[in-house]
Amino acid sequence: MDLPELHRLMLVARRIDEEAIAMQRQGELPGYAPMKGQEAAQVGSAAALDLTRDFAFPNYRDLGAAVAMGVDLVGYLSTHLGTWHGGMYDPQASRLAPVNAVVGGAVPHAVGWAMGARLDGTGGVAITYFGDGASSQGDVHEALNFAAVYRLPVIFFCQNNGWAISVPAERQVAGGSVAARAAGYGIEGVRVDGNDVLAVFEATSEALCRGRDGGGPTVIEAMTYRMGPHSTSDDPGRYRTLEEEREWAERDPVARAAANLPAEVVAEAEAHAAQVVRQVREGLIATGERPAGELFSFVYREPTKALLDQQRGSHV
Amino acid sequence: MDLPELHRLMLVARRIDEEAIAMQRQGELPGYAPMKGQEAAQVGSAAALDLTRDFAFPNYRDLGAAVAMGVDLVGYLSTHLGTWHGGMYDPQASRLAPVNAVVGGAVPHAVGWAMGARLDGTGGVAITYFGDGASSQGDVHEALNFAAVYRLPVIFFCQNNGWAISVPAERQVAGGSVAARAAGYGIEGVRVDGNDVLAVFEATSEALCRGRDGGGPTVIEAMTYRMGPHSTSDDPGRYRTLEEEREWAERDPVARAAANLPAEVVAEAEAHAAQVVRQVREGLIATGERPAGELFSFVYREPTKALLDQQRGSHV
Amino acid sequence: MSEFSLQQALNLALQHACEDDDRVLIFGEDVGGLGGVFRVTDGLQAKFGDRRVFDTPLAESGIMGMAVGLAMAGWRPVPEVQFDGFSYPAIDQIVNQVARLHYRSRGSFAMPITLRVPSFGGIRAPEHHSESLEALFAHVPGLKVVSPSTPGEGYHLLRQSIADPDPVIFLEPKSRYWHRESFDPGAPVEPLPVGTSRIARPGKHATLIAWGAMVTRCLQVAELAAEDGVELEVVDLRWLKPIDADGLAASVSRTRRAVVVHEAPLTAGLGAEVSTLVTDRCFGELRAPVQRVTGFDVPYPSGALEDEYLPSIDRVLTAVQATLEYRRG
Amino acid sequence: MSEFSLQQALNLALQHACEDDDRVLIFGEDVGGLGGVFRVTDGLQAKFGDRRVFDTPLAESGIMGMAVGLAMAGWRPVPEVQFDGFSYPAIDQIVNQVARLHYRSRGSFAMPITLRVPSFGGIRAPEHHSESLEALFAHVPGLKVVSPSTPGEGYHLLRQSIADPDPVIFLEPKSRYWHRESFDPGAPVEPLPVGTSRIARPGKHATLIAWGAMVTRCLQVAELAAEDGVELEVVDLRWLKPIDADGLAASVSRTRRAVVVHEAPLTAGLGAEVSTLVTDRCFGELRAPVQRVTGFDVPYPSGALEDEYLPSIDRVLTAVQATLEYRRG
Ligand SMILES: Cc1ncc(C[n+]2csc(CCOP(=O)(O)OP(=O)(O)O)c2C)c(N)n1
Ligand SMILES: Cc1ncc(C[n+]2csc(CCOP(=O)(O)OP(=O)(O)O)c2C)c(N)n1
Ligand SMILES: [Mg+2]
Ligand SMILES: [Mg+2]
Repeated sequence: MDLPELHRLMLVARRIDEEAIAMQRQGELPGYAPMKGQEAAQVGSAAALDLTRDFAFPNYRDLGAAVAMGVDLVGYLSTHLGTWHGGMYDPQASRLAPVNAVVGGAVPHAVGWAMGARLDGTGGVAITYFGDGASSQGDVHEALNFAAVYRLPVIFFCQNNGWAISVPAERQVAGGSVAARAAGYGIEGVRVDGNDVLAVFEATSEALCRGRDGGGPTVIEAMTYRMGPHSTSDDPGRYRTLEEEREWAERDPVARAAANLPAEVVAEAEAHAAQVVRQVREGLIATGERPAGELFSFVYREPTKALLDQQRGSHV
Repeated sequence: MDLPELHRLMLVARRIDEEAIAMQRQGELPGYAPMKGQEAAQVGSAAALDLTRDFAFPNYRDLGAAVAMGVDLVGYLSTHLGTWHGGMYDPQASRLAPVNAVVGGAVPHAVGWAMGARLDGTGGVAITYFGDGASSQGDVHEALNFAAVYRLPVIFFCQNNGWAISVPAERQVAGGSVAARAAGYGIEGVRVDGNDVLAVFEATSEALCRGRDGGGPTVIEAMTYRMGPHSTSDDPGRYRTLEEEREWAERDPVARAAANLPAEVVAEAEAHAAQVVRQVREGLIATGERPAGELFSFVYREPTKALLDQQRGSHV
Repeated sequence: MSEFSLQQALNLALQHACEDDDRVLIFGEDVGGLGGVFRVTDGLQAKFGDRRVFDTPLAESGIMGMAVGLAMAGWRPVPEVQFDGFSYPAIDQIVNQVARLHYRSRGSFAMPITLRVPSFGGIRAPEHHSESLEALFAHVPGLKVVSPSTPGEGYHLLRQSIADPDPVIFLEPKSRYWHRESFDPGAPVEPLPVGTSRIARPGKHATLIAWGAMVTRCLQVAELAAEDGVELEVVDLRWLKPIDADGLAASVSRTRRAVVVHEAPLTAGLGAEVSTLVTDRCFGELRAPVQRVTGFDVPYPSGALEDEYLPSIDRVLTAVQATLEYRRG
Repeated sequence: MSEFSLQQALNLALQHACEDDDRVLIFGEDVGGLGGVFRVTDGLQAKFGDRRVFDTPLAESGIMGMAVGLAMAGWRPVPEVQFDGFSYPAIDQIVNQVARLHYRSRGSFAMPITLRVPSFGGIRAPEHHSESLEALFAHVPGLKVVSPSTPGEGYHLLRQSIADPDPVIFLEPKSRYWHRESFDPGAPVEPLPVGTSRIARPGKHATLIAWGAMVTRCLQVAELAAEDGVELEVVDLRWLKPIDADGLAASVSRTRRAVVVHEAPLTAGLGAEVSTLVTDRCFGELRAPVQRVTGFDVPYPSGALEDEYLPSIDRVLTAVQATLEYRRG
């Protein structure tokens, strides 16, 4: 994929992100976790995937990956609308697992999925998205070790965006680098400028090749910045300086890509993004009430009698 | 501490270990986890501690540390006798936490204790014992990261004895070295010949100094071998070769120390060990029934009314 | 007397606990400079310094494991887990270590840890931010479990929990954080033993038993029922372990009917324990089986379905009616 | 018909499951070459290769997390946690992921995971090797929970669990591993739906309800009581979620008295749920409150105190007597 295409995807992500914040302010979304600033990391990595065989495991701030993977964005954002926790998109068809809100919790799933893919001989690679904060979780260590012991095709894609809510990465990640942890497991670890979409695309493509060729897992640490608040109920003014925010604003990944493109390409991308935003906004607003009884769906493959009793109200 | 002293301690550990196995075979101990082969690692490290201010967190195979720390051995072994899970020794006076059977579970305790010691300004250092298998646990990672972020005086003492029950270290520890993981946290990590008691003593003494001087945590990986079965109900013939066992028998840490000592020193140490064994055996055999109602002691600082009711049998 | 929200009352309790006992330490994710995502620890780091009030890395098991070690070194840890659903990564340390170290060490190490957990639902939150873990915690020997329903209760129960020599799981009803009430934190408190319940509203026709935010729900129901001449007694259980079996029995012996209300799913929820205790002690007096109005046996749903999940006024009223009209089959 | 121990029956069930469905994968600590510390997976790696039967690193959360991913990729994982007490490190993955992925994904991903857990006490084991976690698991929406009491039951319930499209927690009563029984694994099984109980011994004076090793304990008690002319019905609950409320009610409607027996601590144990279900459905017929005979609210003790902790024949008999002699107060 080339820069115009990547920029176009990033711009869609940026504009939808802004729209989601606006909708939250207008009371149309209960809450939202903005990803502004992380477009290059998310789009650059997800765009490198082969959607016929790879699979991605997101957390709660990966709109850019959803955009790059062509996921139904109304379905994706419906997790923030309060419609359904995992989102309403089709995760199997999209190759994007349901939104996962346990920090680090989905990382070992990628390892299991990768083992399954290898057993099936599909050549598929799993990519798991997590943050600098998530790197502290035991699950991430266990997943790294499992993947390395079995040499599985997994990309551990860490978006080091400088902060885990109010805790800066330097008080979170001892040693200072998530990529540097890879050596301790005997696997590849690379740090990449997470605001350089081509560099991210490149690093991910390499890691995908390594995975497909039986070369085992890769840790990619994309150095980036969460330009907005942690969520729409967060106040970054409590823990970081405007200088820092301004500094990173100068490294805005979308502007940086745009600077290398002809003005008409950028203008066309803006027009496209505006149109996508309109559709998504309309789709979100059109999302209706949930059908009665949906609460009881999907708990089991077939509902148990006890659950049907509860639904029928024989237990009030 | 010099070699004769260290050897003397190792020999006590060796002979008690053998006696515990014998007692298990005779039906006098329900079960036991032999540490034969790990005497140098355990004695060498524990003997370096300053018992006026340091504190050790063992697992279930650390008899050698108990011996070196002068812990009441009948009390220590009573965990295997089925008397009380944590053992009957006084952990505060002994500076040895109760026996802990959750693999990796006590490792973060050392981190908390070290923070407490630093807040109190005692200069005390915590040492936590764990195995190659334990290094896979999320808790060990979280503990390493916490200790490194806060630069706490902790020694992560890993006895890499080659096996976690039936799983060899090379299929457990991706990358092959627990010590090498330290770099990823920006802390010191050293590998030491775990069957060389002086080398272990030296490495531990250095790590203690580092901890006391505010230099932060150290990972020590003592390369050693579990010469016996995982426990008295294990059968190593199912998973490892006699050749391997023979190879390591030649590196027996107790014999190795003895080879560097005059025969009469060794003979005196044997006589001393035999006497300790006799006392411990007698003490174990004399350990009586538990008093009725002890089951209900120590659940809370003061028993709750509900618990007293249960004890009185108003709930059968 | 001044007005406090629950969030402010808890903040004050933490402040006073830190002032009264310099072994008290407060830590967790974002509890330092940020003051916690619910601002319950707001201003405490500024007051007591970053040695006593500090942020941890993002790892709940590590937080609880560190609390154990600090307690072993003689400190009095008051850790926070940011949301109920993120207690699960810490369960091993809580069950296998926190709850047992006093026992394992034959009383050598006290574990005066108070784990604060913003709990329960009702705020249209993302997944894992609305869970009720009281049944799990109450089942674990060695733990005590408590949940306040008002700012005044919150203040005193938190002080009492921190002063307690045993580990206490302190479940804060997050949907009540912003509700205000007048109370005097300086007023001498009746020295209530751990494990007492509280009659939040007296009545004689049936007893509603609840905790946390469901106490408010039951008070609303009682208000409505009173319009029809039905006088419901509302018992705020408060201590979920140990449970005030005597207090419950005293109330139900008078009213002869009981409904227990909680947010957690029905099956193996704490309502079953409450129901069994009440039935055991009031078997001859009970005029109807104890009714349970609870969350359903489904994962806590997304905002759009939250009101359908939580015990509603209607569902509680229906259960009250069922117990009042019950005729032995 | 041949004789099998429970351990052998389970081993055979795993073997047949692997033969019948080549998506079945078996993994955990030491389950490969060693065949598991209880030899339940003995010989399976040799038969099915180390791609389908394999050892994992020592990390329970990683094991369950991997199981989730394998299920998402269309496999049918049968992981083992080596001992009950080491399920705790995996609880987050079990509760927040295994139990919810089907729900979260609106049915897109099935989670046909069977987690085998050698469970309960009675073998003089070290700490954490004798725990009863059924109440915790039964409380979690999305999980099914089962525990067999005999080799034949073990075989069929394990086959049924592995075939089930939902996650099943399979609690193996480790004190029964070596007890033998004749059954024919090839015999066609009544296709019993998930969630049915079994009358292990018919009787008319009272119903004893138990699962796992406590079924044997109850049968011993019934044997003794019969000598005194008291005919006790013993119900093997088997499925701990969903619970066979109808089956329990049918039995207790006949006997009018019930005692529930389990190893787990009393408070908030599954006995409370059983008691509440029975009371709710048989309120008019019950002649006495449901009695609970359980472990005490103390950490599972060391060998020397184990017999005092576990429900003994005497304690169960005392409860039977209490229920038979009960007079409404
Ligand atoms: C296990 C767990 N603990 C706590 C939380 C609450 N929480 C949500 S996001 C977050 C910070 C995550 O930081 P990071 O991993 O760096 O990702 P980022 O938010 O920066 O994208 C926290 C503490 C959670 N969701 N899961
Ligand atoms: C959390 C946990 N999981 C599983 C076990 C069962 N178990 C006891 S010892 C052991 C192997 C430990 O290996 P290692 O850490 O290398 O220590 P070693 O036994 O070799 O001293 C296992 C799996 C346990 N005790 N705790
Ligand atoms: Mg971050
Ligand atoms: Mg080992």
